[in-house]
Order: sequence, then structure tokens, then C-alpha cells
Amino acid sequence: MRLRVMLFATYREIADAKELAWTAEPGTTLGQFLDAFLAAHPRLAPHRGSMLVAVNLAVADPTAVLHEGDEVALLPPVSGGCP
Amino acid sequence: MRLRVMLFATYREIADAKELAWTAEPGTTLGQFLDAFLAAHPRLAPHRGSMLVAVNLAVADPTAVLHEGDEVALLPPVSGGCP
Amino acid sequence: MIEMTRRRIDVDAVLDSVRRDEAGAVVLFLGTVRADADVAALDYEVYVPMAKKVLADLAERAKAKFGVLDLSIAHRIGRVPVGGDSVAVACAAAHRREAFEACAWVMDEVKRIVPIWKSVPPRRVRRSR
Amino acid sequence: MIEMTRRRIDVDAVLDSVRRDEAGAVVLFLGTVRADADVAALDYEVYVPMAKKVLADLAERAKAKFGVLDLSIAHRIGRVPVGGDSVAVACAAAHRREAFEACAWVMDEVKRIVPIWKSVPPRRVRRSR
Repeated sequence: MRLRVMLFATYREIADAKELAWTAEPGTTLGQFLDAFLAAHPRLAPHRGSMLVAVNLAVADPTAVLHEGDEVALLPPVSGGCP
Repeated sequence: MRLRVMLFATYREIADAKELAWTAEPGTTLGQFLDAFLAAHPRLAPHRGSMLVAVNLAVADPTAVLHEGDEVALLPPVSGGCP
Repeated sequence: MIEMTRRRIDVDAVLDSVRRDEAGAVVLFLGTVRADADVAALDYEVYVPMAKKVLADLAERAKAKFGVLDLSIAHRIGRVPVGGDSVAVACAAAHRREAFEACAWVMDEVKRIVPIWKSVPPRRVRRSR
Repeated sequence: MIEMTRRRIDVDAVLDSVRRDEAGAVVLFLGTVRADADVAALDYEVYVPMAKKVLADLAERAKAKFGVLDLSIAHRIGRVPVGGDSVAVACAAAHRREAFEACAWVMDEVKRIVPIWKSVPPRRVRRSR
């Protein structure tokens, strides 16, 4: 199945891409996807501890099962609003 | 000496006047003035306990000595701002 | 900026009066006339020269107490219809916490010590013919 | 009203979006770009569809939690110069206490859970000659 991987802020700069396509076996969990994706992008791996991950605009757990066409977003710690 | 006595809100309605002239002996204190003024306006007397009194725009104590031309304001409990 | 006005409060002017490049936060409070039962408007009576003096002093005390950059207060005089702004307090600070605290404290003080009195205007009696 | 915008935040429109006749208090918070050392502007990057969803949910939770009448949030996307508004939160309530509390709580949450990232834009290198 195909997934869209969205990258923001420092992760976007590290990967030098806003969006990447990714292919995974049906039934893959979010945790399994992350293992594979971070192995392919080792410079992002050190950020896993502070990384928030959203699937289709909602924060999701590593146990969540992914589906064809899912939008997976890797979110650095947020810093909106006032300074 | 002559004093200007300013009345607001419910006190203005009770006395039916926004401003009254008053004459007192030099050396009169604010407390002495109030005794005489409220004796002359007995319908205001019951409000003395909750009345704030200002002399020349500043809240003053009963011991304050009044002077020629002083503006004495009798202030009901305030209620500005939002509802 | 301390203003007592018979006209509509110019909220943008109140905000602009406190804006500073060193500010990271601006908090504005608007007191508005609420549609309570039988209320179509409120009348505000003000002892203007004393109110201006007390509000100017209040703004200075708030700046010192909370370390805010600037603080403005505008209050209406006279009749304000339901939905209208009776009072505006704007406060600018480096950080949001002190801006919120100063603004809330000033409103508490406005209701406590500023010589302003509100009343519900009497309804006009309609005569039938 | 939940708005993510590349243009200047229209503060009057944000305020008007929460005004109600049943309100006695409106609180507005503006986050402004502060002139810190070497900062002339800030860049805001936003995951727009998720930010809209999280902000809409936040506004509903604030209404339920504090019993406020309405709450609007607007946030800038892109470059905001020093002095510019990066975020506006407006809240209307029957009484001032809940309006202040809801507005402050929403700002804490905006900084905690909304997918927005700010950065200092890199300075252009000036070449001599």
C-alpha cells in the first residue's frame, strides 16, 4: 500500500523534502512504518523521542494500523503563537 | 469659607442637585462638614456608612481640614466597567 | 492613554496605543452591555476629573506591579446600548502571563475604586391615546 | 471562527466574530513578534489542515470547559515582521473571569499541541561590492 509522508520544520530541512511517498505491506502498524522509515532516513532517527506522529490529521499511537493512502505526518515539537 | 459639594448617582437623585454651594467656618474638618451637611440633607444621612468622600479629586479622611474653594464630592459605592 | 468618552470606544486606537516592538503579548478586555432582562441600554455617570486621575494612577500602579510595558483604559460616559463597549483595557507586555494578570487586576480595580456609576435607564411610559 | 492566514490578522473581524448580546465581557489576546536580539521577523510554518482541526477542537473544548459563549482563533502563516500579530484569540462570556481564563488556557494549548513551528528567517548575506 502507498502512504504519503509529510515532514515539517527541522525534519523537512533534515530530509530536504516536504512530502515523500512510501510503500509498505498491508497491515503495517505506525510503529513498524517508523522503524523502516527512520532506518531509510537515519538523520531523522535521533529525533524519534520528541517526534509526534499524526495519521490523517490526528495524533496516533505506534499500534495504529495504516491503510492505503494514509497521510502520515512527522511533527517536531510545536512552537506556535507568541514568542 | 465657601465649598463646592458634588453629588453623584443616587445621592444626586436624593438631593435633586449635582452641585451645591456650602459655607463653613475656616478650619472645619471634613468630618465636621459632613455632620452639618447631612443634618441639612437628612435623606442622605442613612448613606453615610457606605459613602466615600473625596476632596479635590482624592479620597480624604474625616480629619482632613478643608480650605476655601475646596471641591468636596460625595460618592456612592462605584459600579463602573462591565455588568 | 486614559480616555473618558461619550462616543463609541475606538478599540483599534486603544490597542495601537499600547503596541510596542518589545511586546510579545497584548491583552485587551472589553466590558460590554449585556442583554439582561429588561435591559436595552445602561447609563454611565462619571465624576470625570477624578475618574481620569484615579485611572491614570491605576495604570501606573499596574505597570509597576506587573512589569508591563504599557496599559491604556477607555471608559464610556452616558448611554450605551446592549452589545456596546462600556470599558476597554489594553495591556502590552514582553510575555503573556503578566499581560493577562495586569489586565484582569485593572478591571477589578476599575469596578472597586473608580467614580463611575451605572444605572438602567427608565423605560419611557407609552400612553395609549 | 478558526482562521489560518497569510495576510495581516483582521483584529476587528476576530472580535466581531465572538460578540454576542448575552456577553458582558470580551477578552482578546494578541501574540506579537517581539524585537529580540537579531530578530526582524519570524517565519511560521503550519500543517494547515491539522492545525485547523486541532484549533476547532480546542475552541469547542474551551467553550465546554469554561462555559464561554464563543471563541475565535486566527494564526498567521509565513513571515511576520516585528510588531506584527502572529496569533489572535478572542473569547466572549457572560462574566469576565471565565473570558480571561478561557483565553489564557487556549493560548497555553496553542503553544502545546497545534502543529505550528516558528523560526528566525536567515539573514541575507550582504556582499561587499
